[in-house]
Amino acid sequence: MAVIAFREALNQAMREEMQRDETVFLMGEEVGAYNGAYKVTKGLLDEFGPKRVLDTPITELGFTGLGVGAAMTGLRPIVEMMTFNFSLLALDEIVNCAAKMLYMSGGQLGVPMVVRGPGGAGHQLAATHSQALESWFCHIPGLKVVTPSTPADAKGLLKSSIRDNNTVIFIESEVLYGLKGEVPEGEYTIPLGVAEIKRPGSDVTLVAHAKMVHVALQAAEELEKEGIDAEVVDPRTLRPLDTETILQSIRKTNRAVIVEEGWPFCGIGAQVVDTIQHQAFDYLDAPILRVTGIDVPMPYSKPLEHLHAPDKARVIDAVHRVTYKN
Amino acid sequence: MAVIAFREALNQAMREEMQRDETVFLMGEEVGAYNGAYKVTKGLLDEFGPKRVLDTPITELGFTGLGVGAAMTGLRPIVEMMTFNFSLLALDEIVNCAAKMLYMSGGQLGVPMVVRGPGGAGHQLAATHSQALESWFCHIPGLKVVTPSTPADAKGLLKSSIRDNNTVIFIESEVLYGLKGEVPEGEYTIPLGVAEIKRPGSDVTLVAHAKMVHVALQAAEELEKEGIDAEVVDPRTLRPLDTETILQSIRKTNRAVIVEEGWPFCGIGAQVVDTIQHQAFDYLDAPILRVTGIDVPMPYSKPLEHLHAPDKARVIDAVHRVTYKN
Amino acid sequence: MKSGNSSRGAVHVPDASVADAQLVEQQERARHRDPQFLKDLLEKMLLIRRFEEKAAEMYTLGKIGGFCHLYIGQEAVSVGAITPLEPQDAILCSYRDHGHALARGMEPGPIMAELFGKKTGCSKGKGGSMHLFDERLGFLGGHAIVGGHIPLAAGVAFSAKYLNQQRVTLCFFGEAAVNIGAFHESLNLAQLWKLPVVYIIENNEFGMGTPILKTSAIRDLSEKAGSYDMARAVVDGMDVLSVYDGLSEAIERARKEDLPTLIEARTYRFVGHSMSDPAHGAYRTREELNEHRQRDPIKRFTSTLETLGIINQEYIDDLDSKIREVVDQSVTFADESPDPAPEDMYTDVYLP
Amino acid sequence: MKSGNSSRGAVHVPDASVADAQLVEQQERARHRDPQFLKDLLEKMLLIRRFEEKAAEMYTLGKIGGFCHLYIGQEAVSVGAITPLEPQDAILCSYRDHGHALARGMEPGPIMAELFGKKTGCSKGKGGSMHLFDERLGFLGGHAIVGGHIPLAAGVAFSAKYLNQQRVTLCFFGEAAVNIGAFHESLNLAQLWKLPVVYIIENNEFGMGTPILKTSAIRDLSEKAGSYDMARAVVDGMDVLSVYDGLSEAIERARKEDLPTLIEARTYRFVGHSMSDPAHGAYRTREELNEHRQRDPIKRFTSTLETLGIINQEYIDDLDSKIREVVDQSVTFADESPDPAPEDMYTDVYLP
Ligand SMILES: Cc1ncc(C[n+]2csc(CCOP(=O)(O)OP(=O)(O)O)c2C)c(N)n1
Ligand SMILES: Cc1ncc(C[n+]2csc(CCOP(=O)(O)OP(=O)(O)O)c2C)c(N)n1
Ligand SMILES: [Mg+2]
Ligand SMILES: [Mg+2]
Repeated sequence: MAVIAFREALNQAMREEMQRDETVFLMGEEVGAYNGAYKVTKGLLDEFGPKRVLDTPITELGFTGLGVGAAMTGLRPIVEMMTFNFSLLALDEIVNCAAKMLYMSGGQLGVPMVVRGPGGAGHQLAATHSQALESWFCHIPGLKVVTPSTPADAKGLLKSSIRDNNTVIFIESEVLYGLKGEVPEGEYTIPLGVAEIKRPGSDVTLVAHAKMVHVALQAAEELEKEGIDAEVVDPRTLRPLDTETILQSIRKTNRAVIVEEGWPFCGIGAQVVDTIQHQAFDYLDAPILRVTGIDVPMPYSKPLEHLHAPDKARVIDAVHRVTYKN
Repeated sequence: MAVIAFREALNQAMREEMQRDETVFLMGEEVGAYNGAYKVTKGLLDEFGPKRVLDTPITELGFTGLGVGAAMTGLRPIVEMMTFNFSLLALDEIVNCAAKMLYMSGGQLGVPMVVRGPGGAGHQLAATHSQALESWFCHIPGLKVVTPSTPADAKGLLKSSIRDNNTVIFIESEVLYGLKGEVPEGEYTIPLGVAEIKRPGSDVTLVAHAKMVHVALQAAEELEKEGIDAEVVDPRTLRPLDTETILQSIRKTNRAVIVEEGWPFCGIGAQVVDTIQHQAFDYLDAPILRVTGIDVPMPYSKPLEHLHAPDKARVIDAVHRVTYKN
Repeated sequence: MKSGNSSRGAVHVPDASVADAQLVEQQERARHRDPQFLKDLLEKMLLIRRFEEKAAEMYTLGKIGGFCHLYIGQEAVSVGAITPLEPQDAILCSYRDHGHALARGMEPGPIMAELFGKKTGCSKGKGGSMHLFDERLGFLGGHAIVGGHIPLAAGVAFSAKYLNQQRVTLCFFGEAAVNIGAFHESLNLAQLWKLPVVYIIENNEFGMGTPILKTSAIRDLSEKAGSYDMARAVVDGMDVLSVYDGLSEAIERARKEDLPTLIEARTYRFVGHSMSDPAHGAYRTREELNEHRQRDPIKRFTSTLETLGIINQEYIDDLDSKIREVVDQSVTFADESPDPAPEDMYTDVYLP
Repeated sequence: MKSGNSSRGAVHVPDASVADAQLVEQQERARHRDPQFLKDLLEKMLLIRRFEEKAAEMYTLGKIGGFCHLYIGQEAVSVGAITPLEPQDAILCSYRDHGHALARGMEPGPIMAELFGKKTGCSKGKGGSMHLFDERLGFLGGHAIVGGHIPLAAGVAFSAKYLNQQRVTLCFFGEAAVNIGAFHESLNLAQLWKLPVVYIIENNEFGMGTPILKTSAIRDLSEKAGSYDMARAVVDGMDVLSVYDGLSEAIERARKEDLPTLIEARTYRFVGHSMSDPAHGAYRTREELNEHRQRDPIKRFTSTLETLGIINQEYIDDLDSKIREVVDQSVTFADESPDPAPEDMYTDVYLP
């Protein structure tokens, strides 16, 4: 298997799907001549030309809506949000048009579109540029939400998302773009809605997505030294959520800690907790704990930014509490 | 106490606060000459004139942002969303500006603004016009979220919201506008963040807000006949949430059903469940169940629309399950 | 009405002389055209009028729910604009969409059934009055969020160009929608990327209860095309032939040159904003309304065709009863159709 | 540069003769003005230049994080625009805000401290480079979402009128921001409601790596004011006096008549979009950049003042070392300042 960066895996996925299917095209700010603000779309303009790789004006609402219209009529747009923070301007087109068109038209008009780009905090980008908005998109029927944590997942899931006949919100972690990992050679896809056990364990279940998977894995390593064997479940797709894989893990470990980068109140972790306590109530030996971003806007200051995000120590502390080790 | 309609209670609250404070002004689509799409702002233009009651063009993003700027510089805007569905267009101004300005400015610039209007389903308004979006707003630090269920609460809470120094998202249920109820004579306010027990009970706790409070109360009446004594807790404010009142109830009843009109996945109910299982785990005799809107866009068809919303029967069924009565 | 200069200032109310002039103008336009073509235009407009009158009736009977926005008074716009289209062309419009659907040739039955929320409706009873769809006819909605479909139309035009389909897209919206950001972003994109789309502002002078003077800093809306270097035109929305001619030009520009056009159609709504809004009172007087009724696009076109000897009273009566018959049948069809089944709630959320 | 006609077509690259002409033009403008006034303009521009050079240095040393957008090349715009303001006036701008903050008279120390994320920063270290604030000076940010502050500025102007404060609001944004919906919605509102706000497009020809030709269907951006019947002007953003004169007029219109203006300032960015973007390579050549450097607003103004005998080399050297001193002190201040305490994370989320 080749070892490539997360960024490159995404690039390969788009390249392969654009080669495979003429109707796939890419648009967004700086995706073409500039090769992408984060270089994820590098070389695509050169290979596919300006007809299929379009630099847009700064009009998130407009070009996302344009993507919806194109998707209603035979194309498969990949719409890049330079960062998902800017998708706040496009939500009407995503929520009222993309997610509902099939339903409102009585099944006549689907919207096979991928909206992708980086989400979450980067390096001191401050309040407006550090938001993890996946929990919002998860709330909306008609959307699918994908949040990969490794280069291999990124490639396989993005290819599936592009082929999916529905609107897929594909959120990448800016800080993972440089992450290297093994990626299978050649053509492959990973089905949406299927979680992966990133680390098997028997004492406690850690549910984490995107960059938090790595925080959970670090914590699991530490915990191993104290003899606590943590299982790390990465849903990979948040909507539809692979509840069965999560529940199986709980039935085995009887304890869970949910880790997410975003704000706690009404975050995806609360939904995971609800699902678990509802469907595995009798298996729980302790309350499910959540480790989340702090419930305040993201500060610019580097030390404060670091305190804002969940880290190994906070995960370990939560595990100690659910295992009554403190 | 006078018996007045929900609509009239809101109107009184705005009228009294505008009389009390020169810096309060109202803007939105049709709020002036037309007296409001739902007549909530009736007579305010006549009493306060065009300087303080402004009909806006259809520019949710623009006039909400204008409200934020005004609130940063000495005014207290009441911004009416003709329906909260249209607030999807204004979210960047609400989430990136209103909710974060105080933080980003290091405490220099607060945004004392109320964004209010009807939310939730009406009478066959279909997918784009029937959304209950409170769970989204609840996710955002910097915002407060209020969802009154009675005329008295509507008046007291709106007055407090207008006086609050932060941005308050005040969501009214369109179908409650005609609801009549007793409202205290004269000047009074209800503090934000304080729940109310709408019906005391000992066997099971029903947590419901806005119009769902009435569904819960109907269910409680039915249940009484079978000897099940349900307590109905109305948080009234969803953010900040009065967790203590909810927990006290759980410690007493050991069972809970959370009712909400919105979609289930990542809904406010999931957060309430998380809070309860985390802080009252040992008091729970059964998994907490949720009764929510169906996880699909709202259909136009009347029979389907009725099936979509939580009703008495579904609440009763859930209570039977948490009390093991079936 | 054609030049915008005179149009700044107070809301335009035509006096009788103007009305006469418009009549003459229309006769000039009608002369030397195929009589059958002219009769078809009249028939389509009348069908819309009668359908909407029936819809109003059904709404008051409680058979139609939700918001129901009627098109009475504006028939000449959709008929004049949509008639020049080819079968492969596409249409998007606002919630005030019954007229456009009928003008495109959608059957009255499935439309009425949709208003009734029935399973046989053109959107299976899931969309309702504001969300009519017929993909086979390129009728891509019926959109209820003001301005929300303006970017979609650019996207539909983008597909057409990308897939080389010679397909033109028409996008209709009201004059109050031009103030919203989506309009600005979309028109810039349409011109920048040379998309075959025609944007039609149906200026009926009010957005709900608000007159255009209170919502737009300029009165001559087609001037906004200047911000995008886009071709523009103003047509008399009460004259089906003025609309037809203006659109034919714009449609050709789109089809031949892949260039967009912004068209303002000056029209007027003879009914309330929706069924829950009275025709006059809050924001316009009965007198104002009645003066505008003199411009009734159907009355005017009827008398033009009579004057030209193309039709006579007998023809009109036959046509009208034939159309009433068709509309009644649509009600029967809707009445006799079943509601969606409970399980239909869960379909059409995701495609496999 | 003042008339927009010539400006459609290819990206404007000035040749030497043009540069000379501009020099002469500026000398004409400078003649008969108070020498001290002219010297102050120069000092402010030079302060911004040196501050930004130092910020670049500190960023590469890792003392500044996040996105850091420098203002080098555009100094004449903020200095020329902000100098005519009164103390009660307000300013909002984009993330490229260091120059505007300094032009408004904010202390370099607290600004540098903010870039360092220190507690003594003008936003307590919570805002960072993109979110500078000083409420006392009417400096209302520093906004990082493109176009997001355009409606805010209308609101600030609304307050001023509502509270009768004789306060004018300036709102700065880049040429790529004119395409976004917030621009369209806000300018219509500002004209419709007659708000005392001046909108200034800083046209530096690129939005990140994208030239204006690829993002706006028209090149002469001030033409967009036509859609709102708004007063407009084009100023030479490389000539501090051209900006000063254009703004003085617009500010007076706002203060005396409560009327908005849209101004396009033609300028150029001599550095990368942000510290993570090279000055040339991807989207412009070194040659193109160097040609534009001939228009350096500080070089030009310096030689104008020299030619007019208002300053000499010695004065320039003294001024420069004085300013470098001030900038160094700002670094010392920032360096020696404490980080915010952990508990500061939780403050300023809600007001009591
Ligand atoms: C974004 C948004 N804001 C508000 C509304 C409520 N609304 C529906 S129609 C309408 C008036 C639109 O007027 P116009 O665009 O002139 O079209 P007309 O109804 O006259 O055909 C308003 C405010 C909406 N549907 N969408
Ligand atoms: C809504 C939004 N979309 C995208 C971005 C990312 N972004 C930041 S600056 C910028 C370019 C803006 O160019 P311009 O308006 O010309 O201002 P300049 O940077 O040239 O001063 C972009 C695309 C953003 N901050 N906000
Ligand atoms: Mg209208
Ligand atoms: Mg620029």
